[in-house]
Amino acid sequence: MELNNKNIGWSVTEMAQKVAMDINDGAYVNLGIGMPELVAGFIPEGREVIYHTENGLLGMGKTANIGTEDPELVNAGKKYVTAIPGAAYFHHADSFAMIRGGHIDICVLGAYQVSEEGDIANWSTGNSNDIPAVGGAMDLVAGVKTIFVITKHSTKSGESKIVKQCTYPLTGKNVVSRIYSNLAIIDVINKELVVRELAPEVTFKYLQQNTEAKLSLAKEGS
Amino acid sequence: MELNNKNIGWSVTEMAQKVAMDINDGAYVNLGIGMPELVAGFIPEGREVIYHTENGLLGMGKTANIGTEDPELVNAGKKYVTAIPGAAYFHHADSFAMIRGGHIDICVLGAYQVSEEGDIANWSTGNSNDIPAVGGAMDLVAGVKTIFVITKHSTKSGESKIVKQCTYPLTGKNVVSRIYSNLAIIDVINKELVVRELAPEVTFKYLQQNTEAKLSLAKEGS
Amino acid sequence: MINKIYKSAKEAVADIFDGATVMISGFGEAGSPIELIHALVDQGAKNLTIVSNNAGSGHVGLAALIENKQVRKIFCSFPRTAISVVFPELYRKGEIELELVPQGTLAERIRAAGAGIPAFFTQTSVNTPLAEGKDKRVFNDKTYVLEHAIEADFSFVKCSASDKYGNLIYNKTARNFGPIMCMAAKTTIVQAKNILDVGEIDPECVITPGIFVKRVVEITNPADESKLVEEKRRYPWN
Amino acid sequence: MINKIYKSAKEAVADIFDGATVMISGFGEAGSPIELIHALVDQGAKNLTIVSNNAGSGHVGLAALIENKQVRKIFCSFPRTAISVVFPELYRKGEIELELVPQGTLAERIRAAGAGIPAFFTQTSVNTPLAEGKDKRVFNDKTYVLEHAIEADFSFVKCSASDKYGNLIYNKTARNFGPIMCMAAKTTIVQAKNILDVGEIDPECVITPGIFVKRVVEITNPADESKLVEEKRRYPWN
Repeated sequence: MELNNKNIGWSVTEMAQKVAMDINDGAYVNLGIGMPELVAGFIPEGREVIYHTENGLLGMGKTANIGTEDPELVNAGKKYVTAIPGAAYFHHADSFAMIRGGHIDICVLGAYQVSEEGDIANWSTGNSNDIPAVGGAMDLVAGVKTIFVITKHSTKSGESKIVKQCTYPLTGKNVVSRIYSNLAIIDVINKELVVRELAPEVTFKYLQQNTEAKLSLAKEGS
Repeated sequence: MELNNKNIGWSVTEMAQKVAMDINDGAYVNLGIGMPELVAGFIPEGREVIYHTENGLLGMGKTANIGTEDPELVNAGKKYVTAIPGAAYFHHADSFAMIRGGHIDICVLGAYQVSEEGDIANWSTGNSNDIPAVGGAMDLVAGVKTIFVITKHSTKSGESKIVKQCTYPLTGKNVVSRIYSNLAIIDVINKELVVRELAPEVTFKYLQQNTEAKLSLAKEGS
Repeated sequence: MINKIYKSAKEAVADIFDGATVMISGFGEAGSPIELIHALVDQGAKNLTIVSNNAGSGHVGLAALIENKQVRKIFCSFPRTAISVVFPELYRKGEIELELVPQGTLAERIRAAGAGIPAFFTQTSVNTPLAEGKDKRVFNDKTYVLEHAIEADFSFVKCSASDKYGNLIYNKTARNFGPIMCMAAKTTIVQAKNILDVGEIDPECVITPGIFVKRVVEITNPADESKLVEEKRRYPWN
Repeated sequence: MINKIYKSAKEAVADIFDGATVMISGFGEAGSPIELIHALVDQGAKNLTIVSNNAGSGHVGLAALIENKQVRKIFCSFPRTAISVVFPELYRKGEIELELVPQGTLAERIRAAGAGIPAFFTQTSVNTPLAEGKDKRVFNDKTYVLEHAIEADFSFVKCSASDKYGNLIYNKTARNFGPIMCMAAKTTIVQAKNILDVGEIDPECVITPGIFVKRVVEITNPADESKLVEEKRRYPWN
């Protein structure tokens, strides 16, 4: 499989913008640690989105300014954050009732791998020397209504992260709705990967060459 | 079975006093509707007891004075009550977590029947014309650490309420610790009924004659 | 932008469909959303399944809904009260179905639905007629019965105040089934005595976070059910 | 008369026995009862089973307890953090056992213990290695896994204020596992930044009702874990 041409495709910022465009007004959203956190910066004006952080806050605001950090007000990544007016605090069982009970509309997550059928692996590389750690990842993919994955299309060593079958241990099966990579936006529809949008200068052929899983192009107007 | 001699035995007030004597300082207590409610009036001085009412209040106070009733502050019997300083309100799932999770120390209940093995029937007469209603009775007997029953020894028509086997539908099996009747205080110990205290002028023989279940006398000093 | 405030109870209940499951908060009259129930009487949806701790008093509120023949089945822990006349009559005639559920099991089954738990084990009701026919399992030498989540299409909940996000606070023991019923329905409809500005409710004291609430109606002076019952009022108003 | 206030952390943890299961609140340092943990290091109970979302940072708090070889096993959702060095080292050597539990399942298993529910079904972890060997059951065409309650002998919880009844309030996201861990242990030991007079906490805003709390210690100025880690401090103090 050839390496990505690093000069084409979307930047991480553009990827986050693409995700943000697909978050509807009034949505309750949980953003995973890392790249997903960028999404909050790009919600189009006129839309109000409420952020849930699984450690017990609905109505998470921006990152805390330097000098105003409160070690007892953090997000799931343990970063110092703020709370918006109209926020609510709650304990972990209530917080995961929101997740498991299907009350969160959208969760944006990173991934090691996503499969053709919408399986996701994002908690363990299966490397026996790594300390196992799962956090809330399995709860989120099992419970949240819509799972968006934001990820580089390939690993640093050039391997496709969008695969026929995940080789890493699964976080969840048939759970991903849409993948935002630097090369394309891809929907998982009936266990098939349908390309919804190609990044500038990325052809479908190029995308397929750089993707282990089988892709198809969305039909016009679909 | 002969009718009780109505002139001997404890009054309802004395029965409530007997129960109150056995409630330890610091206990969390749930009192059933009716006769059990009287118990709160007789807690010996120097003891502090916290009352739980399953409709969402820990730290229930006395009945509300006339003119100060709040229709949104009621007990499980839907009577207007008050809350003590240091009270807490909570929802029904949390309230029954206290019950089911074994956090309430003592529950005092009325009963239609109690069996030799500590089974209790107090929710249904089994009469097919009655509207079935169970409320929190089954949760209480299943979850509270110690179940005290306060009841007249016999029904109005003279039938023993302390029976070999309950004929009414059960509320719970092997759950009653102690029975306070107008004639005696009876412990349920290893599925046997052991008389702990006889009311004045009540002999063991008289008690047994008026009791369907088999009784034994507590050994001296036990 | 988010604004869950509806202008009227009528508007808030307009889309309740025949055959819907509707949870109704309250323990007796405390926390009973009587204006929402009356709006549902006016709206007329039939064949409803109701989940409520009691079965209504007199001829108003839930009793009026039942009397108006809109209720096919009720999940209830205590349908028998001194002033409950409507339910007993229909029940004896076989015109309304009852699933009697111990109060704590009822609460937990509602919470389970809201928390994405399809079923759980409890000791409550084991060895009683209410456990007959249900799956049992032994854990640590004790027998438990499997109880299933009760989901709803709509919940009617009464609270003391809400903001436009649907963050709720309650008043005293009127809280009872409100918070868990908010969690368990696809569409939760709330009647609040007061609508507060965003930020007026302390985030530490929010009882129901807005995520569980879809619609809020301000009912500043809700009817006093026990007074209506005492006055022998009927809904629709006689 | 009821008074749950203990004079010192030392006194409050004195009876923790070898082999006990101890829950420790906190999400990272937020809500971590560091003074109680250090008192347990001093006390020296061995062979403990710990239930905690994380596995400690640097060489203080939970990491110090682990480093002191007092912990046999840990239930944890996320033991891997950048500044976690003690747990990884012992884990790789096989000197500490880990039961990895998804965070929401961990929370619900703790709540279940407190609520008298021995087991419940959840979709979380189905089709993953963490569901292997566990009972499964299908409800409405979806597969769920059976998860069991996690009970504890003791819980250590940090909160912002308590009264002598043990009614607790928390601060922001330091609430996290505190309320459910209070429910799940036979003996819950709390460190509160402030002891308030009875009646000072609004009954509508109590987060943990006192029934779930046995002992409270006032720790007015709890240590700042992240600062200690940054300063490379060790407990017992180096």
